[in-house]
Amino acid sequence: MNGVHDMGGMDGFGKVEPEPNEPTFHHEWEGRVMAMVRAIGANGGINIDMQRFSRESLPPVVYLESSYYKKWFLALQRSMLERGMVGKDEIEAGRSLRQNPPLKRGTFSMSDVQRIMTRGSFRRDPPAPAAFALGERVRTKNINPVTHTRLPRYARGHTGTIERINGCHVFPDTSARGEGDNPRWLYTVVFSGRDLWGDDADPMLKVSIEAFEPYLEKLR
Amino acid sequence: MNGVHDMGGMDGFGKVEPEPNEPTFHHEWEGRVMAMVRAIGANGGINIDMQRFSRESLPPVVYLESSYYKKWFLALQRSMLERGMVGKDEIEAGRSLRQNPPLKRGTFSMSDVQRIMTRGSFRRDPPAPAAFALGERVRTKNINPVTHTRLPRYARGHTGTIERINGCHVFPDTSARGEGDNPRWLYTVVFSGRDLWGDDADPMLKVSIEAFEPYLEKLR
Amino acid sequence: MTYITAMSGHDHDHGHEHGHHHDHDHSELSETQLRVRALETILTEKGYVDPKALDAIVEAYETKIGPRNGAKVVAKAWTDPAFKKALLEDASKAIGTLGHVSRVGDHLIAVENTPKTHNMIVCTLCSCYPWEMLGLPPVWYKAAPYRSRAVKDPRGVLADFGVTLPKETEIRVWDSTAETRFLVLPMRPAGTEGWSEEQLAEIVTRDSMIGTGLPKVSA
Amino acid sequence: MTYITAMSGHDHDHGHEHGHHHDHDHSELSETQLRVRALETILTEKGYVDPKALDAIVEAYETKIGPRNGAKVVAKAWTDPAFKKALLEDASKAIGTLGHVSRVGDHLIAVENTPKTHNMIVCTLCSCYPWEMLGLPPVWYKAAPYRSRAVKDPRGVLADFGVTLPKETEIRVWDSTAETRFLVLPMRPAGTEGWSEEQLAEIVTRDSMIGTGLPKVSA
Repeated sequence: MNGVHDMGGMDGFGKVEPEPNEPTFHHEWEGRVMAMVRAIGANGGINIDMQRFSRESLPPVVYLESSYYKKWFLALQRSMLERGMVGKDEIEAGRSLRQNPPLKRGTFSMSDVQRIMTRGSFRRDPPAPAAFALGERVRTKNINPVTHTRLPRYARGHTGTIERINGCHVFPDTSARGEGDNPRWLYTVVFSGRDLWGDDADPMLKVSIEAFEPYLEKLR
Repeated sequence: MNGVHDMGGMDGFGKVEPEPNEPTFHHEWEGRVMAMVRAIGANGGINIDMQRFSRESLPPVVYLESSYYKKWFLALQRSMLERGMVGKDEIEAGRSLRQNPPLKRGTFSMSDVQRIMTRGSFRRDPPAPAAFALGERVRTKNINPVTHTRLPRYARGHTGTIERINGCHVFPDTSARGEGDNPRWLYTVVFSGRDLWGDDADPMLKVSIEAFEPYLEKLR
Repeated sequence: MTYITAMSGHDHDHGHEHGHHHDHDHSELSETQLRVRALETILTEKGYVDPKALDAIVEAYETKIGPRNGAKVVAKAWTDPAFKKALLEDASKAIGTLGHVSRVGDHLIAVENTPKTHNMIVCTLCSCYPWEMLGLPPVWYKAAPYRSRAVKDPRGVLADFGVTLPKETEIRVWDSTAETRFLVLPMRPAGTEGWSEEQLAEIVTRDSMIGTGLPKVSA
Repeated sequence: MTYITAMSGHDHDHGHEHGHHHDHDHSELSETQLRVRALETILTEKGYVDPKALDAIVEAYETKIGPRNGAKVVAKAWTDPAFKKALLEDASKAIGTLGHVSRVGDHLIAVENTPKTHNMIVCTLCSCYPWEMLGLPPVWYKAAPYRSRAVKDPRGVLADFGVTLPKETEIRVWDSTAETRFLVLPMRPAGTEGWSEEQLAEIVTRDSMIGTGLPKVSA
């Protein structure tokens, strides 16, 4: 979706302001939110693409003005409400009011912690050989789905070069819709700054994205 | 600038919600703001392009969550502060604390009202013949200035057709920077929906923008 | 940043941008009111503006300048083929010849709906709108949902207005990105044969001249 | 809309997105705290999560997983050419051979700074970041100013960090739009000849492995 989350190349957000000696969490609840998101993601069938789409789908002002873990919290709660994993009445009451089916992988407990400390692999067996070769010039498609995609707006309709072939991965666009892994080849595609931003761009700038094969087309 | 104001084609803002029997103003102050903006614009040397740029430059969250006339108010006040036409101390005190040079065209008074009820003309003598012809296929440039422009992001780098030639007009991009009229030819350029939004777009959609000549290039 | 100083912390008019107008937060609204009044006082004391002239501007838009202007032009075009031709050729000039409609500025363009093509007007970048013909734009025209969707999903927008057009109808969206202004000339509805210009003007709604509605003939 | 119901009216954490962390609105913060606690209670009562397992996750990120992991890898690469070669070929695999650094997931890619090229990592769409190497990302990495500007004006971003690079240096920005993760291998600073791996690891800052800083040798 063309949401405010897709902010590469936007102006007006001001300076980057690093915080000296930033703590891991600024509030105790941030850590709890992070842990709940990881736990439900790991055992509950709300995969990372669904969670990202849920955050992107927050109202634009909420997205822009909420702190990071606040967005995570709002999106987690919303995802669980949408899936019937918790009820509105329960949110209001602050406690469980009924039984629900267990998570797909059961209660997230101590024995699950070690597993999620290392990221899972998104690599899958290729359904077909890679369509593009190292060094090949390709064009990103101009797509504008209202659903989740990982092709940012600033990189659509531009010409770049295949710099790496990163194997065949779970395809986020369909995974976010609950349509399974649908593995697709993943490439690092590099663009010149001038191609992305026009003649006034820094001539020494190069930007790459990680592009799934369905985002690319042959140069005509 | 690539601000949140440039929202053509974005998702996530929800339904259009017309208000039955909408009043001209929802609060008395809205009318006062509208009138002050018109008056200062007409007599004060803050032209329409500067005012638009000032609104676009409001912080993104402020832009998105403020009501329309609230944005006008914030941008007017900011413009006048930046130009030294009012002082911070005066805003805080709620009254004038010093004399300022008069507006370029003097106090905006009753004799000025009739003049602004009809929009002024932005047409100017052409510095050169029009570079493009009716029916010609053209490409919009990929420009990304951090200053004011009227070429929306969704229409950059696309191929369209010159449908109308609307004369030679004040060029907003330079006018907003106080660089004078710098007249440029203005065209209506029409695009197919599929060119703008990809193969999934409504096949019966056509969208035009009003494009100044510097936004366009010959098809190569 | 100048802006920060000039603005207090949490002064948000939530909801307006979404077309709602509950005064759900009186303290914020009255704060804005106070700040606007303060600025007007300063501008007045500095001799920048005469508040009576501001009164006159407000009054003009509240009482004189509204969609009735556009409706008269549309009704005239429906009944006078020569005027319609002139209107589509140069709307500013053609309207200037009408005694009963106020003069309009330069650069007005009238676009005609036909059985094949439906026109819709938007300003994605701000709020450009033919003030002299339609008055001040409604909140929805200036708000994010309309501005963002009109150029990509105009049929979805029309659905929000309860309007459905045949799939075969071309939707032609005009994004007002410069000082040209657009007025939609809707199709004259069936069943209005023999009506007077005045009667016809009554059924020309504001939205039908933006392209988000159709003229309204009561059944 | 589910969202509206689940969220109260004006519950905003202003300022966080801008990198400030004044607790300027205690009532809002404590409201969020209460709501988070309520959700955790519900998830616990439903048997979805064991709070002790959540404690363990929080503790791991607060105490075990941080930029020291990445710094050890960088220091090793600076001192062991064979390891550096392996790291640049397949970072996940190479790091897996080190006993003193925790295992990393698949898809880690190390990119090498040289006198000609400076690498910088961003995730414009969300906050993708090599957690296992660097811990949880800092607020600025996840916030709009960095995400919006890194791909268009990386030199301006570097200036915000007080870093200036020669105009001739190519800036290579990697936007982490998939599950690949990137670690910048900074250049080993002059004056560190003969230093031990442990000494070198001390000067490898987090930001130098993101590309917004350089290793820090005290003068």
